[in-house]
This record gives sequence, structure tokens and C-alpha cells, in this order.
Amino acid sequence: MSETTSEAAPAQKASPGPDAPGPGTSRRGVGHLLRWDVLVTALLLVVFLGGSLTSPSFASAGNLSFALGDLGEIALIALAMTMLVVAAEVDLSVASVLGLSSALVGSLWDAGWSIETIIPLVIVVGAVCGLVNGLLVTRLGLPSLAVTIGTMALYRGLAYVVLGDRAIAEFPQQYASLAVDDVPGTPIPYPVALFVVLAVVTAIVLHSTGFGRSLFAIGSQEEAAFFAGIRVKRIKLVLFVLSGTIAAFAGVIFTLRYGSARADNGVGIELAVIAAVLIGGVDFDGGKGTLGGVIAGVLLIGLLRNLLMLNDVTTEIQSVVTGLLLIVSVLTPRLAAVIRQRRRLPAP
Amino acid sequence: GGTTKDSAASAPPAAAPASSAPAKADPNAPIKEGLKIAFLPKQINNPYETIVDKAGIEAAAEYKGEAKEVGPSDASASSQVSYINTLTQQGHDAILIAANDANAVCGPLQQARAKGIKIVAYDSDASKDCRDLFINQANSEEIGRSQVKLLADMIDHKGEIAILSATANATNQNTWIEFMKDELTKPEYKDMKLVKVAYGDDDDQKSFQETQGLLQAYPDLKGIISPTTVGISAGARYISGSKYKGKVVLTGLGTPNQMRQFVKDKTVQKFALWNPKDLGYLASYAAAALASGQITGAEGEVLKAGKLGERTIGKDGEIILGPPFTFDAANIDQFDF
Amino acid sequence: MGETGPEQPTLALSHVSKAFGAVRALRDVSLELFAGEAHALAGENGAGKSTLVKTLAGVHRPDSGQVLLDGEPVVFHGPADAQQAGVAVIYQEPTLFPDLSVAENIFMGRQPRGGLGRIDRRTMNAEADKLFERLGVGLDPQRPARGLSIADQQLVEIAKALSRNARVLIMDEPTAALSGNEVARLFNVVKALREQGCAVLFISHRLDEIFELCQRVTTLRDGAWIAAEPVEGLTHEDLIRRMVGRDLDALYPKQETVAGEVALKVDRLTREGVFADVSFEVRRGEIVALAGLVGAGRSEVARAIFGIDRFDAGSVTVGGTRLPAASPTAAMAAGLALVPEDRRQQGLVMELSIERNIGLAGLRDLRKGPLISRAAERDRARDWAVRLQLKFGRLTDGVGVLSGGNQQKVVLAKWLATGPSVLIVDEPTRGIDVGTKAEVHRLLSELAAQGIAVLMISSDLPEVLGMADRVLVMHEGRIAAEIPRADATEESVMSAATGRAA
Amino acid sequence: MSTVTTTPPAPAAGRSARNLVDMVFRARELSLVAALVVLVGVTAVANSNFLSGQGVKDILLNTSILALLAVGQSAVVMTRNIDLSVGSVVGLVAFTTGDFLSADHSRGIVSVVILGIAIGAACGLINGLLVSFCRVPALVVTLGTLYVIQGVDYYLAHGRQINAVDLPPGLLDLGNGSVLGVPYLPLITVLIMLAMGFYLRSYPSGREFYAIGSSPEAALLAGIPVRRRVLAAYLLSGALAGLGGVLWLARFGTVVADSANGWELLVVSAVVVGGVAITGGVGSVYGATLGALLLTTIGSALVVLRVNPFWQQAVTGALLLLAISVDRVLALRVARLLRRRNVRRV
Ligand SMILES: Nc1ncnc2c1ncn2[C@@H]1O[C@H](COP(=O)(O)OP(=O)(O)OP(=O)(O)O)[C@@H](O)[C@H]1O
Ligand SMILES: Nc1ncnc2c1ncn2[C@@H]1O[C@H](COP(=O)(O)OP(=O)(O)OP(=O)(O)O)[C@@H](O)[C@H]1O
Ligand SMILES: [Mg+2]
Ligand SMILES: [Mg+2]
Repeated sequence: MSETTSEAAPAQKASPGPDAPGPGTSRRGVGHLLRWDVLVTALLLVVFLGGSLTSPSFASAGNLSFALGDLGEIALIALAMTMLVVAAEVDLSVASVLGLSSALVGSLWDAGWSIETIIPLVIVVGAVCGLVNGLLVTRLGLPSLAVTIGTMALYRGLAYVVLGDRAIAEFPQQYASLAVDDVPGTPIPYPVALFVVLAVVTAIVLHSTGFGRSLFAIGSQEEAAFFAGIRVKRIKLVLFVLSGTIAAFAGVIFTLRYGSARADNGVGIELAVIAAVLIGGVDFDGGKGTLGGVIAGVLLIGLLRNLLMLNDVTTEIQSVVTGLLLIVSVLTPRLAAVIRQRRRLPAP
Repeated sequence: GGTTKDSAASAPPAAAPASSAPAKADPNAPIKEGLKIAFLPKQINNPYETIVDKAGIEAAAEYKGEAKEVGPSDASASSQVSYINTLTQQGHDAILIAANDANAVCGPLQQARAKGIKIVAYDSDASKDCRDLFINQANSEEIGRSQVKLLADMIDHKGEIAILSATANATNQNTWIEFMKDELTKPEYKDMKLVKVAYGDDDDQKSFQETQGLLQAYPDLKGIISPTTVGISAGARYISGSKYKGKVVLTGLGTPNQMRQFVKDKTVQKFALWNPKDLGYLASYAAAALASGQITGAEGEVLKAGKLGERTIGKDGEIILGPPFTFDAANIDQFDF
Repeated sequence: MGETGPEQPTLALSHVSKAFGAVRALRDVSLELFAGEAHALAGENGAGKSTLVKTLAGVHRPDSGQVLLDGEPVVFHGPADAQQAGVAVIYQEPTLFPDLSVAENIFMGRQPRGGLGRIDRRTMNAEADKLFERLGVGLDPQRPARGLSIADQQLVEIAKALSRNARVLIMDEPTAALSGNEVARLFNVVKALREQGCAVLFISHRLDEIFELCQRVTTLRDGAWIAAEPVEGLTHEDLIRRMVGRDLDALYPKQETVAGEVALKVDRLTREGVFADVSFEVRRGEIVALAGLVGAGRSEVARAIFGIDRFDAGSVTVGGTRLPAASPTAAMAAGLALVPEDRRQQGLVMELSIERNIGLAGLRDLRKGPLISRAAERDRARDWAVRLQLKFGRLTDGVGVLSGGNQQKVVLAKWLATGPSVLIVDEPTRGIDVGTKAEVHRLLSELAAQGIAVLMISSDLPEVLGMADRVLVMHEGRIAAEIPRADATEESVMSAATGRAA
Repeated sequence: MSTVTTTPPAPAAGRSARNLVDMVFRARELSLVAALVVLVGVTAVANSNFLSGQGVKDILLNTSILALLAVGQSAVVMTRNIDLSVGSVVGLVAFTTGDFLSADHSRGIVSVVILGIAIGAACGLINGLLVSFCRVPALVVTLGTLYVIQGVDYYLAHGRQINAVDLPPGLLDLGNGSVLGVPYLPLITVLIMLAMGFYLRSYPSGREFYAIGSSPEAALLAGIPVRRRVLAAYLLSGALAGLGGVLWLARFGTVVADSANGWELLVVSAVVVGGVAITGGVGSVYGATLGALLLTTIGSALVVLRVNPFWQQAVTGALLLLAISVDRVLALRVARLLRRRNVRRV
């Protein structure tokens, strides 16, 4: 913070900056280690070790399977959210889409439809929800934070319209177990396995395709991206549709996993998803972040919570820990930048 | 104390459906020492639940058990499920749960039972095949019907009435409301009309504003039933400070400490509740008795619940605390909870 | 004029060094600014001129050496300190508050006060009006700064600096986006200030301007101090040699080419309120210049052709295919490329690296299967960085740390790499040093010779005259004249641009 | 260099365009007022009770605290930041001050108000220091402090409840009493809003809030003390949230730990509906207050119009979207109109 430069500020946020060859590389090494997504992964390992030491049941297959299964929906939605946030947008309506999808599954099932018809239909509805968000953001140029606060109320409201105060249960066992059971021979529940597959796909898309590159460009300088011929609006629209679709799908899993369809399913998980994405080191101003960081972030939050719960740490303290983790997640790279700068200053 | 007419009516003790309780009860087994039991309320920070759980934890001290309260800060089923999983991993003897969603908690509860953990639902039931016992604060039907009677007497069986509930999905509320509606179909209530069920989400401020809305939207409203402690106190507070005081009758389920002021200033004449401390106490003993093998949860077995005496297990593994008690200006000062 | 010999310098730098990481932007540089003297700072792109300016302005603190105010060492902890000391700065890149009015931008922090210490808006607007009158521009003080063209923004910056009645006026390429007209006005005002005893530091890549305005010039090369000498007696060639370290070839290496078939045809293009009825053609191998005063609508035409803005009427045809309105993607597919005028907002993604920026306009070409090939991306970037003599540390460095001129080169590289058939360049050499300018000109010539059609928008009249086969002159949103190379002179172009000739 | 002088500027065209611009900016607030009038009108026709003394008083009381928070929030949002922790702060302050008072009835109202504001300001200070001096993204920091403050609040409360009987009547009177028929709460809010609005518009340091939000980079170069202003915005937001907490206690009397739980998004909606740009630099506290009023009125009107409770939330969401969309469409329309009329004066 010794510098008062304005131009340097964004530069510092960016990549490690120009370095001399030779001695510079070792400095770069330190800078690299101080990158938040690397730190998150390290923290994750610490939690894992700590968990195994303090609680005998932590590392058991049963517990891990629970803990991972519990993360399922949040992790899935976080994939789409990561792409949105990298493109400097956000979707706060995901939890409501999840609720609406759950309500639809319930009411249609109650009306005698088969699950095979319900699932695709619900996913289409989710896509439409995303489309509405996307159109409002791209066609009218409204800020996504504002739009999705609105649709958050709208979609949740529609869930209540669909299902009211009813709670639908008793879904067929084979589907329910698909949402709960482990892949044979592993402690990994099916939804988590699905997540792994999708995460790999998302990582490749985000980091190695033109589409992914475009997201980073849009996120850091939308106008320049548009001038470079990137279809900014279309891409954003796609992202919102994707987000809605995944949220609806997560709603189906949620419903089957808990065996209960209610209009208030998943209330408030949007903040958990965003917290996970941010802890994973994605910059809320767009243009920066890695999917690996996000995955580590999701796991970190989930396992840490699990560990705290196993050690009888109360909800209050869990809340404080989550909050501190968030703050540390942005403070660390910042401090790292300062340290890096300090080291560089006495250069000849 | 004493059994309710419901459980007394369906007495045949032997015919327990063996599905959930295969083991044989030994009524004379002593309560084991050092039992680990956990209370999982709908939500921590709900004062009512805190009273219940505290009493339950104190009861555990009587029988030398170890009890604790854990729970989420939001009243959602999914957060409760995480806690059930954790408690299962920790290896407790019994889990007591006030279910946020009767079905959503079912799977994990089944898994807990598979590990030999006894499950007691209290306050708000879980599906009956996922728990061993349900400690019902009062007979649901009785609560529903008596609330209507209470209100009807105060408004001469005439006029528009409304219900201010908790969340739209609250199972216990919805059961009571069903019985209220059924009661209202009886001929003696033909002049009473239920115009609206509003939801205050068990949030003080929301309930407060819902009451406002009700009174404005239905100028001819004569009475409100709020079968939730949060709702009735918020509603009473609004009415006591508005022009509707003395014109609209409010009743429901509330704690004496919350309502004392409004009974004294005549906003509210009568309301009902059971003793939440007794509920926690009874639930705690039920869990201990299950875990010690004194009972299995079969219909007709008798639970010895310390200072509360005995209760007989009714149909579907339900134990009823007792009839609700009606508070009014004459008796309210005798209670402190 | 105001030179009073050994008098103390108002503001000076003494043996200042400044490094950014491994880049040593300033090395032991000294500079003295005297009251009543206009001092020029010359140097290639990346020589360290802006860094020097920011050091004087309190934005950067020197690693070693001192800033001297009236002979006393001072430490500026931030821009506010420097302003307090009477230093007014026009930065290379305009830094306005887009949501505030133009007048508020000018007077931020120094608003005239009325009763109760409140801001007196009426006086503020009147003062702003007066300033603009002095500069001869017709900007409305009450309009928001958002939407001002780069040139107008620069003018607001100038008004802001002038309004401070500063003892030291520092101008980092204030004229880069201005046409002759505004420049002349600006110089009149600056000369008047100088005569009143203001010390002036002036930076420009247009050498003529240095010779017109300044008495003394300091030259930097690669962050090192080369010379400080009176302008009198210096020739262009001398100055260039100091800056570049060698002699230069022709600045306008125009190759004669034969115009081929029509590559870009613009027919009756109209965007209401901005430009109307614009028709022209550009043939393969031709360089057509679009000249005009600031705000004549040249950039707007370019934007509409490329599909950034939607046009209301007319058509654009590239190589026989008619372009849909408002689709840059379609325009690019048809072989169009646009080097925009505002490199920081439109040309570059500041946080991305040099190679990512160069690759951005051609993500499709970099694909190997569905994935991007990093090797292809790096090759493409390295190739063009070398061809344009880009001065950089690593290709993976963010473009944000490059000097202004080098940033401009990255924008050029990005678009040239797409291999366009029609190239639109909007102020292609804005902020580019003479050496590179010649390089860019040669490049444009070569491209034209290879059969590319080039539409060049430029406010630099010598550039227009030196490079164009044909000059289209815009005036108030319409094409006022079309002048073939042979007839194009300063006079003919300017008179058309000011609306005095048909 | 040719020195051609141009004709002097012809002001007419520019001025008329400006007037239009002016109108649009004022229209942001105007369109809110219009929406309110329509909403209240329709509702009042359907149910005359809505505009009765009691009805109006209820709406004003319901709006007060939200509007107060929106005033603080808009100062933060104007500097291109955000404060998500306000809801938690209200909860924390409402509970701690309630606890403070119920422990000893003789404690004065003034001391409680000061305590509440101090706690709020302390929370704001932490947010502000983190955001302005450590330069970390506001959204992340305040989401973090949201969790932390909530955790602390829950920890302190631990399931307890403060009841109206535990509180001195003086405080409850502050929440529900009135002077000359105007309840105290809206009075306090309006006074604070006017003071803030006046300050932000008419004082150089107030304008700097807008400048910072409009372009933080330019603000630094212009020598504006960016950090101090951002810190001030957070302090203000925190302090107002603290005051809001005390007023909450005064108004509702009964508090548990989770008062104003989840209000952060409600407050942000109010600010956004009120025309304060989430990207900073644009808007006014008047707009934000109107936004809060509109949101509250929608909520009340739906109940009074006897909209099915299951439809209420959906309708609220739809109206919210409608409000911001219409505002936006109008702005785009006028911008297009402006462009067409735009005759450049050179
Ligand atoms: N904030 C920064 N961080 C790292 N490097 C920087 C920074 N600012 C400038 N540089 C580097 O310092 C050198 C000098 O840059 P400067 O902007 O002063 O050049 P300049 O002489 O103004 O060039 P131009 O004529 O192109 O504007 C360049 O190599 C540039 O990349
Ligand atoms: N993004 C924008 N939004 C609104 N108005 C704009 C925008 N860009 C430019 N203008 C306005 O449009 C008019 C024409 O500007 P334009 O940039 O096309 O002129 P120009 O001839 O290219 O001049 P120069 O590029 O030298 O400034 C000017 O009045 C300018 O203020
Ligand atoms: Mg420069
Ligand atoms: Mg231009």
C-alpha cells in the first residue's frame, strides 16, 4: 500500500507483472504460492488432516459421502455461477429456480406424471427462467444484481403459486436412491460423480476454449471485448440460460435426495454458492478466477463445516468462521501483492 | 397429567405394528447412565424451542445422561439433515428432532436408526416410519377444534375470522388449520366465516405486518386465531397500539410471558398453550426410555416420565403431553415461561 | 521571453529513478521547469515521459532522487499534495467522472461556494463556459461527461488544468486527439499563461508542436536522460536522433499502388443525430483518409460500419456482401477490421496479457479442435510484436503496464493478425512516437500494396496528406468534400472541414 | 498549423438537450412517485381503509427503518461499493440494546440510542477499513461481515427473547408515539434523508461521493481523499443501521436474534429501485427512500387487495422487475430522442 498510484492498482491486481529473468523467477515462485486458489487447496488439505486427527469419524467413508452429498447442489450451481462471475455478472435467483423446479417436480408428480416426463420439462422451465434473466440483462442493459434480486422473488413466488403449502413426498425409490446412493465401490454419491464430470467439462470450457477466453475478456473489459467481435450479449444470455438450467437440475436432485418437494426448498443457498465462488478466488468484478479454486472453495466450506459440526462447534461459530474465511480470501492476495511489491521496490 | 381421551379410546396394548419396533420392551429395565442424547430443534434461536430443549437437557441431568442442543440457524430441512448426519457419525444413543419437513429428514433418520440410534420427534412430527416416537404437545385435533371454540365464544359465533399461521409449509400448523376448518363446518359456526389464512413465517416483523394487512383488507374482521407463539405476540402488539384494539378478538397459542402485557391491557382475553418445559422433559425421558429398552415405541406401552408421571403410547407411536391450558387475566400471573 | 537566466526553477526533478518491478522507467533523470518557460519532453514510446509526469504530479514516488519545489526538496504523498503546491496536470489518458457534469468535472474539489458553504452551481457553470470560450469549443458545461469523444474529453481535461491557475502546467500529450484547430487555440491559451509566469511542461509526438510552443527540450531514451537544450537552433533531425539514437527514413513512405475493385462500399449511411447520408467507396490497394474536425462524426461512421452502433438507414457492403446492422462478428467474418480510437476502453482488455489481447480478435483461428492452442497464440503474438517493434518484457505481462504508444501497437497487432481485407484505423498513430509512426505508416502502405483497402481516420493533417490516396472530409456529420491526393493540401482540407467549401 | 477560428458556440440546441437530460434525471424520482400514486390510487379505490389514518400511519411506520437503511446504503452504493452487512447489524443492535435496557430499566433512551449508533458505527468502521484501506472487494468483505456479525449476534442471544414488558415505556413510545399526529419514526427518517440529500448535492465533499463512484481512478488523480470518503460512507451506513436497530427495538418491542434477517437484499432492492446505479456515481437518497416506500407499499397493498398469499411474492417480484425495466426503457428512449435532436455546435 506504499504506492498511491491509480494506474498501478489494476496492474497489481493482474498477473505478477514483469520480472527479470534469473532472480526474478524465485520471486515469482513466492508470488505463485501466495495465489489464493493455491492457498485454498492447501487449506483444504489442512482441514482434511485436522479432521482426521480430531474426529475419528471424519475420514470415514460414510461421513465423507454425507458431506460430499450435502454439497451436491451448491457445487453444481457454483459451476455456472463461476462462469457468470468471471463475465462480471451474477445470478441471485438460482435458489429460487431450484425451489420452483422442486415445486414443479412435486406438483406434476402429484398430478400423476411420470418422472421421465417431469425431469426434462422442469429443466426446460429452468432454462426459461435463465432466459428471462438473460434477456432483461442483455436486452435492457439492466444490472444483473438488480434483475436477479427481482426474479429471486418472482421465481420463489411462482414456486408458492405452484405448490402452495403442500409438501409432496413419496417419490419412487429408484430415483430417490439415484440421488443418494454411492457409485458402487466408492464413497462418492451419484450427484457428486455427475458434478465431477461437469466440473471437468466446465474447467476445459473456461480455461481452454475461445468461449472461456471470451468470458475473461468480457469480465475485465466488456467494451473492448465487443470491439473484438465477441458476441457479448449472446454469450451472457447463454450463461444465464445455463445457470437457470443447472439450478433447475439441482432442484430435481434436491427434491429426490430429500424425497420432499416444497416451495421453500433451498431458500438462501444463493449466498452459500456465491460465498463458495468468492472463497475460491474468483474476482467479483469479473475477469479473474480459476475453476480449480472454486472447487477447492466449495470443498473447503463443506468439509470445514462438517468438521466443525463433528467437533460440536455451534452454528454461531460456524457462521463466524465462514465470514472470516471470506474476508481472508480477499485479504490474502492483497497482502501478497503488497509483499511482492515491497520485495521489488529496492530493485537497483 | 393423565392420558387423553384419544389414546384411552384406542387401547388394545398388544397389537403393536411390528414394522418399526422389532425388539421386545422390558418395562423394568433401569435407565442407563451416561446416555448421549441430542436435541435438534427446528431452529436455534427460537425462544420457544429454547425453553423446550433446555428443560429436556435438565431432565437428562436427572437420569444422569448427557444431553446437548445443536441445530441450524435457519428453519430449513436441508440444514437439519446435515445435523442428523453429524449426530449419526458421532454415535448418539438418541436424537430428538422437531422436524422442519416430515419427509426430507426421513432418509437420514432411517440411516441413524439403522445404526441403533433411537429417534424421538417432538413439537413437529417426522414421518411416522422414520421415528420411534412422537411427543405431541397436545392432541392435534383437540388443538384445532378448541381454538375455534375459544374464539367462537368470544365473538358470539358470528362474523369473519382469519388465521395467522407460521410458514406455509409448517406441518404442525397445517394439521391444526385443517382441523379448524373442519370444526367450522359444524352448524353452530354457520355464521362464522374464515376469510383468509395469512403467513407470518414465524418472523416477528412479518407477522406484525401481516396482521396490519388483514385488518385493513377485511374491515369486518371479528377475530384472528394465531396458533403460533411468534404470530400471536406480534399480532397482539399491533392491535394493542392501533384503533382495532377492543374491536378485534385475538387468540391462539402463546407463552404467558409474551402475552401477559396484552392480557393486562385487554388486547387479548384468552389464549392457550401447554407447558413447553413439560414437553422437553417428557421428550427427554422418552428418548432415555427408548435407549434403555424400557419401551420400544409400540402402542400401549407405558412411559415413566419422572415427575410427570406416566404416559401411554398411543396409535402410531404418539405420546400426548396433555390438553392445552387456557390462560386468561385471572390465572396468567401464576405462570412464568 | 520569460527566460531569466540562473533564476531558481519552480519545479524540478533531481537525479530521480523509478522502477516498476524489473522495468526501470526512469534512471537518474533531472529536469528543471522555470517560470515563464515552456519545456518539452521528448522520447520514444516507453521512454518514461508519463512516468516522469506522474512523479511530478505525486502519483508515483521516486525510488531515489528528489522533487524540488522552488529549490526545496518536497515529498508529494499523493496528487492532492502536488495540486496544493500549484501543479496542474493533464494526464495522457483522460480521467473524467462520466456521471458528473462537465463543469463539475472541471471544478471538482474547488467548486465556487455560495451561502452556507454550498456549491454555487450558477457561477460554476458560468466559469466553465468562460473557459470553453477561451479554448474556442462549444461544450455544454451542464452535460454529463459520459459520451464525450476522446477529443472532447481531452478538452475538458485542458479546461480543468487551465482553471487551476497553476504555477506549473504539465501536459502529457494533450494534443494527441485534437485537430489543428483546437491545437491552435490551446497554444494561444498556453502561451498567454506562460507569459503570465506559468511554468509549462509539454509532451507531444508531433515535433512541429514542440518547435512551435517550447523554448527548451529534454530528451529521454529508455528511461535515461539524454539531453536538455534550447529548442532554438535544433532541427527535427537533431531531435529525432536524440530520441531514437539514429536517423530515420521517410516519415510517410507512401507506395504508389493501383486501386483494384471496390472492397468497401458505404451507401447513404445515416445514424440520426450523429451523421447523415454518408456514401463512399474504398478500393483494394487504396488508402482513403477520413478527415474533419473533432466531433465531425468520423469515428461514429467507422463504428457504424463495423457494427458497433446500429445505423438507421443506408447500407454497408464489403467485398460484395451486404453487412447486417450492428454485428461486429458479421463484419469481421466479411473481412473487416477496426482499430478503435480509444485503446484503453475499446482496444484492449487491460487486465489480460499481451498475447491474450493479440489473440482476442482471432479466437477462431487459434483453435485446434475445440480447444485454443496456446502455442499458436504465442506464435501469433510474438510474430506481430516483433514486426511492430513492441517494447515489452514478456508476452504474458498485462498490457496495462505498457506505455501508451506500445499499447497502441498491441491494438494494431491484434487487428492486423486477423488478416483483414478492409482495415479501418481510427487515429492509428495517436500517441505513437515518430520512429514507430513511420513504421506504422510503412505497414499501412505495405498492406495497401498487398491489396488491402484501408480507411484511415486521422486528426493529424500531415499524416492525412502524406498517406492518403484520397481524402474524404467530414463536416457536421456529412461528407463535405472528396479530394484526390493531387489536390489535397492543408488549405483545401481545412476549408472543407470547417464548412467553408463544398 | 492553420489557425482557423470557428464560429462562437450557439447555445440553444445544447441547452434544450440539457433540459431534457435534466428532466430524465429528475424523472427517475418522478416515475417512482407516479408508480406510487398509481399503486396507492388503485388500492384505495379497492379498499378505502388503505388511505385511512391508520393505514397511512402503518405504511409510514413500516417504511421508516427500511428507508433509513436505504439512505445509508445509497451513500455506500454511490461510491461503487456495497454493504451487505446492514441486516445483521440491525439484528445485533436490536438485541444488544434490548438486553442492555432490560437489564436495568433506569437506563436512559439517549444512552441506548448512542450505544446502538456506536455499535453500528463500529461495524461500519470494520467494513470501511477493510474496503478502503485494504482495498478488498466490498461485496466479499461485507458478505463476510454479514456472517460474522450474525454469528456474534446469535452467540450473544443464544435463543433468548427480549419482550416489550422488559423495556422502558419511553423507548416503546419512541417507536409508536407521534407528535401532532406524525409518528416519530418517519419523522426521524425524513430528517436524516433531507440532511443527507442536501449534503450530498450541495457540498463539495458530498459531490466527492459521486465522483468516487463515477470513476475511482479519476478520483485518485483529482486528489480526492478516496479512502476517507469510502470509510465515511461505511461509517454512515453502519451508524444508520445501528440507529435502525434501536428503532426496530422501539417499534417492535419483542426481539430475538434474527431481526432484519435477510434484509440486506431488501435494502439493496430499495436502493436500486430508487434509481441509484449499482455501479456507483448516479442517484439520490430521495430516490432510495422512495424506493423503500414503494417496496413497502407494494407489500401492504397486495395484502389489502386480498391477493392470495401464495401469489404475493411472485407479484412483488414482477412489480420490482417492472419498475426497473420501465425506468430503463424510458431512459433509453430519451437517450435516443436526445441523440436525434443532438445538433453539434462547432
Ligand atoms: N504502473 C506500471 N507498472 C509497470 N510498468 C510500468 C508502469 N507504468 C509504466 N511502466 C513502464 O515504464 C516504462 C515507461 O512508461 P511511460 O508510460 O512513462 O512511457 P512514455 O514515455 O509516456 O511513453 P508513450 O509515449 O508511449 O506514452 C514503460 O516500459 C512502461 O511499460
Ligand atoms: N459513446 C458516445 N455516446 C454519446 N455520444 C458520443 C459517443 N461518442 C461520441 N459521441 C458524440 O458524437 C459526436 C461525434 O463524435 P466522433 O467521435 O464521431 O467525432 P470524430 O469526428 O471522430 O472526432 P474525434 O474522433 O476526433 O473526436 C460528438 O459530439 C461526440 O461527443
Ligand atoms: Mg506516455
Ligand atoms: Mg474520432
